[in-house]
Amino acid sequence: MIEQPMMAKICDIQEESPGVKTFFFKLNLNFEPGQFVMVWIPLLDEKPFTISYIQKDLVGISVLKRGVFTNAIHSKKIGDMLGIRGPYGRGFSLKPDSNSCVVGGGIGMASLATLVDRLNLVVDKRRGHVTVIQGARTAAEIIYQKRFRDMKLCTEDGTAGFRGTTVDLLKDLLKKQRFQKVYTCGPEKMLYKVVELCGEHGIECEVSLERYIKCGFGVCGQCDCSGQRVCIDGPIFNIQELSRMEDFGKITITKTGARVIH
Amino acid sequence: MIEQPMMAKICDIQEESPGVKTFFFKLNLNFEPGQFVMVWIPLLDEKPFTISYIQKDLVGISVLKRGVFTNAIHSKKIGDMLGIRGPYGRGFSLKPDSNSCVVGGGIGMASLATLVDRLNLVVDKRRGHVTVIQGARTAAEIIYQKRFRDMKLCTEDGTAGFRGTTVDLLKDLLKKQRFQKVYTCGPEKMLYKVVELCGEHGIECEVSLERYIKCGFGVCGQCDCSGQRVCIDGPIFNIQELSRMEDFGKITITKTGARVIH
Amino acid sequence: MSKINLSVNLCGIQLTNPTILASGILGTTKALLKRVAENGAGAVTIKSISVESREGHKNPTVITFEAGMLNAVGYSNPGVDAAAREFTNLQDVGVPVIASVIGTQKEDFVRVVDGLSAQRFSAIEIPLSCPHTPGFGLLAGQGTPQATFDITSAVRKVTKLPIFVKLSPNIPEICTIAKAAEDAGADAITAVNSMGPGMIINIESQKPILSFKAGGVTGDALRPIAVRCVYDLYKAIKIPIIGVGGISTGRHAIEMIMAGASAIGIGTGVYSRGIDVFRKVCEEISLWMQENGFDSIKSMVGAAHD
Amino acid sequence: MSKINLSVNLCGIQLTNPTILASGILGTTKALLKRVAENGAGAVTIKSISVESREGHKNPTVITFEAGMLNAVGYSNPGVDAAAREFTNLQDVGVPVIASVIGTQKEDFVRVVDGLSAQRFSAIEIPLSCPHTPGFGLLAGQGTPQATFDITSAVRKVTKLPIFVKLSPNIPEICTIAKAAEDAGADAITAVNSMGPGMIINIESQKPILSFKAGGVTGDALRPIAVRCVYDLYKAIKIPIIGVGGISTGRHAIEMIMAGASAIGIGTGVYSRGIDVFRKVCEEISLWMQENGFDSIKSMVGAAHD
Ligand SMILES: Cc1cc2nc3c(=O)[nH]c(=O)nc-3n(C[C@H](O)[C@H](O)[C@H](O)COP(=O)(O)OP(=O)(O)OC[C@H]3O[C@@H](n4cnc5c(N)ncnc54)[C@H](O)[C@@H]3O)c2cc1C
Ligand SMILES: Cc1cc2nc3c(=O)[nH]c(=O)nc-3n(C[C@H](O)[C@H](O)[C@H](O)COP(=O)(O)OP(=O)(O)OC[C@H]3O[C@@H](n4cnc5c(N)ncnc54)[C@H](O)[C@@H]3O)c2cc1C
Ligand SMILES: Cc1cc2nc3c(=O)[nH]c(=O)nc-3n(C[C@H](O)[C@H](O)[C@H](O)COP(=O)(O)O)c2cc1C
Ligand SMILES: Cc1cc2nc3c(=O)[nH]c(=O)nc-3n(C[C@H](O)[C@H](O)[C@H](O)COP(=O)(O)O)c2cc1C
Ligand code: FES
Ligand code: FES
Repeated sequence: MIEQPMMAKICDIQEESPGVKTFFFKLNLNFEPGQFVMVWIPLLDEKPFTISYIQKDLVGISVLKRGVFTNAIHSKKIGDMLGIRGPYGRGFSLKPDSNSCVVGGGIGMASLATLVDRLNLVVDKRRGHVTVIQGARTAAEIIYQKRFRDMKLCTEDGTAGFRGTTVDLLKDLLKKQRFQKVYTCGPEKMLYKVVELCGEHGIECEVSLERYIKCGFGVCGQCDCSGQRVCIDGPIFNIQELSRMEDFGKITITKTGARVIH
Repeated sequence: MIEQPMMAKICDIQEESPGVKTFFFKLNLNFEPGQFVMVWIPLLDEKPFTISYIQKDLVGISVLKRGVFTNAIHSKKIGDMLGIRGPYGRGFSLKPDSNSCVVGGGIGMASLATLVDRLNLVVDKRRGHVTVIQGARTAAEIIYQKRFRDMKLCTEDGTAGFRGTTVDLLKDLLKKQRFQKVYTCGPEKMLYKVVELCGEHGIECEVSLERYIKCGFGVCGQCDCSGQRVCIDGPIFNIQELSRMEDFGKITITKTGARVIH
Repeated sequence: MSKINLSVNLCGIQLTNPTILASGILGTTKALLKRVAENGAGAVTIKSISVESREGHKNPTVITFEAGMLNAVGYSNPGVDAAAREFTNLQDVGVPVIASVIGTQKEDFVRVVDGLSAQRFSAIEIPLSCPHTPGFGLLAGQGTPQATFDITSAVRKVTKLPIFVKLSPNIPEICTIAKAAEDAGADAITAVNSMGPGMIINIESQKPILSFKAGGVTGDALRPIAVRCVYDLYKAIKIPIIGVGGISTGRHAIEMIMAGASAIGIGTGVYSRGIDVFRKVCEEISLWMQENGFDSIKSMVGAAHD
Repeated sequence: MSKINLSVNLCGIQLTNPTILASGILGTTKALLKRVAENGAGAVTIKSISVESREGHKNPTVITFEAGMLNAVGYSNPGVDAAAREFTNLQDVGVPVIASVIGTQKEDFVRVVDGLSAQRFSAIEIPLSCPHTPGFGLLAGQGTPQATFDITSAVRKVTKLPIFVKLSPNIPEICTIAKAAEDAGADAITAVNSMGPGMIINIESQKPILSFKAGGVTGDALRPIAVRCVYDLYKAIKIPIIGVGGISTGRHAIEMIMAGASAIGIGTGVYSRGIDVFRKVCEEISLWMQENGFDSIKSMVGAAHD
């Protein structure tokens, strides 16, 4: 494989929330839920994003407006081009014969969206069920409102669904039902708590981590988390792996390579 | 494919005549009769030779002692190594359902040896027959004495077989029998006459040409014969192709690129 | 084939397409030049010619590796007199023929240009950049701005044909040298010659494979370096650039053109894609231009610059 | 694995095998160094450290092409103070750790060496040869004999550790520069850094892909050039050479060793064969040595020379 971006034309744009837009491309990507692609704007920068939609030859990325780069993406129109390379990394490993819970916080939900689609496709209805928890600060930030069958919402301000965090909601659910597996993506503090909770309950858990990505294919060492390269050894790690990764939930590494507290 | 010599150990040496030795190697070559390999002696030179024996994983090259390089090969002992790259070129196209005549002059016989082996294997005995003509200056120069079923000899001095040239002998044979195809290799003057004769008789003919070989894979242009690269377009050419090659039988190109009369 | 117009005007020479056979590949005889023209080349370059005939290095002279080719042919050629006899009636070739002229000193270049002047060459290319032939190119110090200026000036005095000065990718100051050539009256820069030299050792025999031990690296390995040279040259000089190095597909050719090349040379591509690489590359360029809305080669030249 | 002894003594540093992680690949954290050591490397080099922290170039910083890799990372690093905190208790890594030290002037090199002096590094490598970072290496004129002598001498005064001077394959006078380093007290030469720079243009967007536009070429494309550099250096200098450039198999490693390298560095091979490239290369070296009757790495060093 040659690790170079291919230019893809934006063929549709969908607003998911005031801060999040999904950009669609006609592209054939051999993408597994949990993987990511590098999105390039020539002369500007290149950053990692998940594929959040796969429909036949149509793929979409859902982008939260945050800084220079995501603002630049948001300013793109239908017909504009973006460079895409990948997919990269190790995806989720599905456990289709059981109840699972997918827990997304904020834009982390984008990384879980194709996983939910896939699970709903492969889970044997008699043996398992997929529950989705989406957490946001406030109702306006909820995305994919009508996309999934069983999605429970929670907001910090209570403007939609459960008032509280995804972790609170998951704790609540666990009182009533049992999950064999939890998949989660979101702020690392949240991930840490979800993992803790799953550990206490003896539930399998897979987490999608974020670190600063440069190469995306395992050579630059920029995305290190305790000796694991998030870009190629991850971004999906399971609970056993995370237990050996001291930095998880605590330390991240910046663009310069400096360690900073999470 | 990577065009680099692989070192092969000489596992046997066989004397074919006072001037010709065959060197055997354990090598797996995907070799077609008519093709050639480049033989390398490190720090000395690299020159083209035909594979003259193929027996399971054993291949042999028969080398006539002529100049610096072939003398150096002749001084090699069992256990010594030679570099081999190839095979190169386009081989003979077999016509197995008919009578054919294989005409070899001098060491040209080496280029035809695996062809005769192959023809004897594939020719339907009820429909065709393989006649071999080997010409040499004198009896001592005859090689592969006992190798082929029906081999007719001719020598310039009459010390073995017919007295005269291969062309004379072929002419003679043609009075008595019909060949559908003639394959030939030897001095170019002889090849030219064989082609002429075949033309007159309307016989298909394939010829193995020699030109100075450098790369062996079609880039250096050293082996040109009227716009055909002997190394890759040949070394086997048929009578139609030869009719469009003005240099055939007349002009050859030296190591420097100069045209000289054949 | 589509109806895209691939024609190029290079220093007044009209080419039907931008692909040129690079010097040293197949350019030994007029018959081979003709064959290459029939396979789609827009122009062809002969193998470099010196005053006297040269046997070149012993074999192996050309080998390949995972990323390209390694060669040290050593400028084998029959000398100017024989070359003048070989390359007569060049109109038979069907496309413009470029003479490649080498020498150990500037007087040699002049003598070869003189000796070939009766033949219908369309341009004179002077490679000052071979990395593996003692007495010539880099090994003779021809890759300095001063030597480049001197040799180019000397050739300029004896010919009215366009002069292409061919440079090495090795030299960090490639733009300075190109400017020296431009100042001396060169009409175009050919960028680049083979890189290095490099060496490949056969480990079983513990010996370098090439008889000259080291040789120039060409093909895929060279392409990014060649593209960067052309990109830098495009900013530094005003005369056109012939981009050479690792081109074997239409995409490669377009990349080189966007870097700043007005035409492109192909050498190693003859190995990797066959003698009809010229036709293939042209078809690929046409198709891409059609799909991407370009209608002339000229409109793509230098497009990668801000 | 066979019982062939792959150990190497490099300037007094004992390595269990000759493979070394090259600088700039995975050497950002101690945890990654340890992981590489567990994957079979005989020694590891950290990513180059400067006085102040650096963000480096924007993305894309690393891409690949048919023949290797192109990178312009731009020396991102957290600066010497953070590095000194990161690389404590280096004995945990399990193999010798080489510090890579950069600077825009010789005083910077000294400050970084000083700043790291409390940590248990086994050697100091100074790359004077990066082709794509303004202020450093070739772009700061550090690739001249004089600059090499000056910087090496300055570092020599402040450390007793072995000093490895890392050179560029671009510079025709590589041997002169290596001699300058040797004269200034260098203990080994690391040959080579990435080559070029090269450039790759995306033709649909008509733009160079790397944010810095040009970047260093590494991997297969570089190997023959690196082998030739090492071959030439082996004749020119007396101190040992660490051969780096395009090594991803045991055969490549042996080729480099026969050219004259006492140990070999691996960078791009981590991409092409995975993080366990070190173990794979060692196994391949062992097997080949066994089949070909060699019993020590030392006996192969320089074997390709007459
Ligand atoms: C594997 C992975 C998948 C991701 N998927 C998505 C997604 O589907 N949708 C989405 O909106 N965002 C996603 N992100 C986050 C996204 O990459 C950042 O939001 C984006 O890079 C911000 O760039 P900016 O210039 O707009 O903001 P900046 O102001 O530059 O950065 C804001 C924050 O984004 C992060 N960031 C910036 N650059 C990078 C980088 N090169 N690598 C990793 N993180 C970076 C940092 O945490 C930084 O603090 C993903 C990140 C990773 C690692
Ligand atoms: C396709 C092909 C297959 C051949 N097969 C055989 C074979 O099976 N057995 C055999 O004994 N010989 C074969 N030859 C000829 C063999 O290559 C020469 O005999 C050998 O190169 C002579 O080298 P030398 O140094 O001993 O003699 P030199 O004195 O150097 O040359 C003697 C003659 O050999 C020819 N020759 C030399 N070098 C080359 C070269 N690089 N390429 C082509 N011809 C050359 C020239 O005609 C020269 O005049 C073949 C040649 C070709 C082109
Ligand atoms: C076998 C071979 C022979 C060459 N001989 C010459 C030569 O005689 N004169 C010259 O100017 N360049 C010579 N070159 C260099 C090519 O013209 C060209 O500049 C180089 O190969 C880069 O292009 P490529 O990557 O398309 O091969 C030679 C290259 C090869 C591979
Ligand atoms: C992504 C990348 C980053 C690099 N960063 C550095 C660096 O910081 N310091 C340095 O001395 N060399 C650096 N190099 C050069 C390598 O250490 C090595 O010399 C070069 O890659 C050639 O080896 P290879 O072909 O095995 O990759 C880098 C190379 C790559 C590919
Ligand atoms: S981003 Fe380069 S190693 Fe992960
Ligand atoms: S020997 Fe080079 S083209 Fe035939």
